[in-house]
Amino acid sequence: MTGEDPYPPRRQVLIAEEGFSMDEAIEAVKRDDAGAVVAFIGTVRDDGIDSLHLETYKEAAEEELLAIREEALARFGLLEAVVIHRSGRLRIGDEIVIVACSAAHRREAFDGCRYILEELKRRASIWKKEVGPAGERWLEVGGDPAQARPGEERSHEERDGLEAG
Amino acid sequence: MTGEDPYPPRRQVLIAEEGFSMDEAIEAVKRDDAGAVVAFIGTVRDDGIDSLHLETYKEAAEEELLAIREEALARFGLLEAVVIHRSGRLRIGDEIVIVACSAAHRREAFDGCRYILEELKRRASIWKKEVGPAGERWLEVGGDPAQARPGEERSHEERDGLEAG
Amino acid sequence: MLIHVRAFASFREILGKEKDMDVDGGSTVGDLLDILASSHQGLGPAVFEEDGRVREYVIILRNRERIDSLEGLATVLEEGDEVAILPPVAGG
Amino acid sequence: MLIHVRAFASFREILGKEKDMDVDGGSTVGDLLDILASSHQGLGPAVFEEDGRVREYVIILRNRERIDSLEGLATVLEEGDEVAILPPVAGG
Repeated sequence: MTGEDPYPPRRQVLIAEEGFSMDEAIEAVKRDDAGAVVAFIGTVRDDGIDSLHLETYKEAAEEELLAIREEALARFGLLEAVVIHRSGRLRIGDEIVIVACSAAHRREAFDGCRYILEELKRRASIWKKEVGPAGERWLEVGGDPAQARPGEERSHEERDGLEAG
Repeated sequence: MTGEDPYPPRRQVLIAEEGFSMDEAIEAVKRDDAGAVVAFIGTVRDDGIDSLHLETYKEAAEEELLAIREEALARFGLLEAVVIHRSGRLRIGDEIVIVACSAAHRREAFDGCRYILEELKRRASIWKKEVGPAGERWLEVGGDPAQARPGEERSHEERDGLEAG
Repeated sequence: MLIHVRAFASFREILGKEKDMDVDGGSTVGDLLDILASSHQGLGPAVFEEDGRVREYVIILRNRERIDSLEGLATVLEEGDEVAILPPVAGG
Repeated sequence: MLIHVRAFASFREILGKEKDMDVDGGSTVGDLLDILASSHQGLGPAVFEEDGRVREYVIILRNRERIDSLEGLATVLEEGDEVAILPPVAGG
């Protein structure tokens, strides 16, 4: 198989300061040899908060997302994958993240999308702070409960439940 | 919990004669109490075919899709779900189907989306005919191999592989 | 009595998209399918197993209800009924 | 020698976003963290277990590489290094 790559590299991972287009992310992974696209979109859920502040270590997060993307391509035979994650201040309903994956068949697309999402949550340098009527609170999965404000400590299970998505 | 339903019913399932907007389908399932949206998009894969003809028994298919949707809502706790399936003649890369689901968390959204897709393939009155250089061929999963043209018989596994998505 | 017959996909190519069939009063779904099979080559083997049962992935609807949930091939037809003959589906 | 320190999220609120620290030649990552902890209340318990190890979900990077894959807290710093202190992540 020689000849030009019909799919030149695109922007594959991005920490975005502004809102992004879901359609563009999905279009970016479509290919003629793909029969399936799976997209996950995480949004800010109304948990009695006013806003969600996303802080990122942009360079490190993009580096990690690129590595996760490569792993998913190799492991699940994905044809394309795009990850866009917001930073900055978001309101209820705003999009936090999109993970869009294409594959020949549905199973790879579902499994690859899920893998990227789980690894992103675990490994990418991204932090969330809930801002609500009662004040501010960092969401730190697996973090030190002592970091939570008094009276706001929750078990890991409960804290996991707090994550959007 | 009384008061008006803040989410009035929308068009939830549709057999569409024309192309559809992925963005609109995704926007239609977003809700303030949802943190996760999963969308599956099936597209016509280039398998050496020229086009794919989709025939539907529209009334029966929409009825079945509505039933599948209700099952998924109840079983996976989905908050919203939209299914749009094309009929008519499609070319390589065209969208065949979108299944968009929202839920509080990612797991329900992934599982519910997958459930709807699998049941749709199994139960909805939709048929695909590949049109290629060698002629035409109905894709009938689990169907009678004798129905395939001579020299075109394939195992169920291989035939499953032919499905877009 | 008149029965409206609809067929889809490969069955449509054998039978035509829809037609009204005039059958005797008291006819069953099985009677109707036999009449159709005798006049349309290829329909019989496509719809029936060798033992006469409807093939696993073939669906027969009377008034948009599966005959499996009625009395199967023995379901008695009434004037104006619609019978739809569906080959194995493959959507998505 | 000057070491550039970056902190994020809850650690940034304790330490400030970034700063240059002047430490002795030959200092290790552990030495730097001890200096920071002694001058910023709350940092020590947030970064370290009681036995002095770095907490499981806390990540320390030297020049964007995890110290786990270097020599941990014993990793020796060089003039101009960047050390980043990351609390448990929670993206997605």
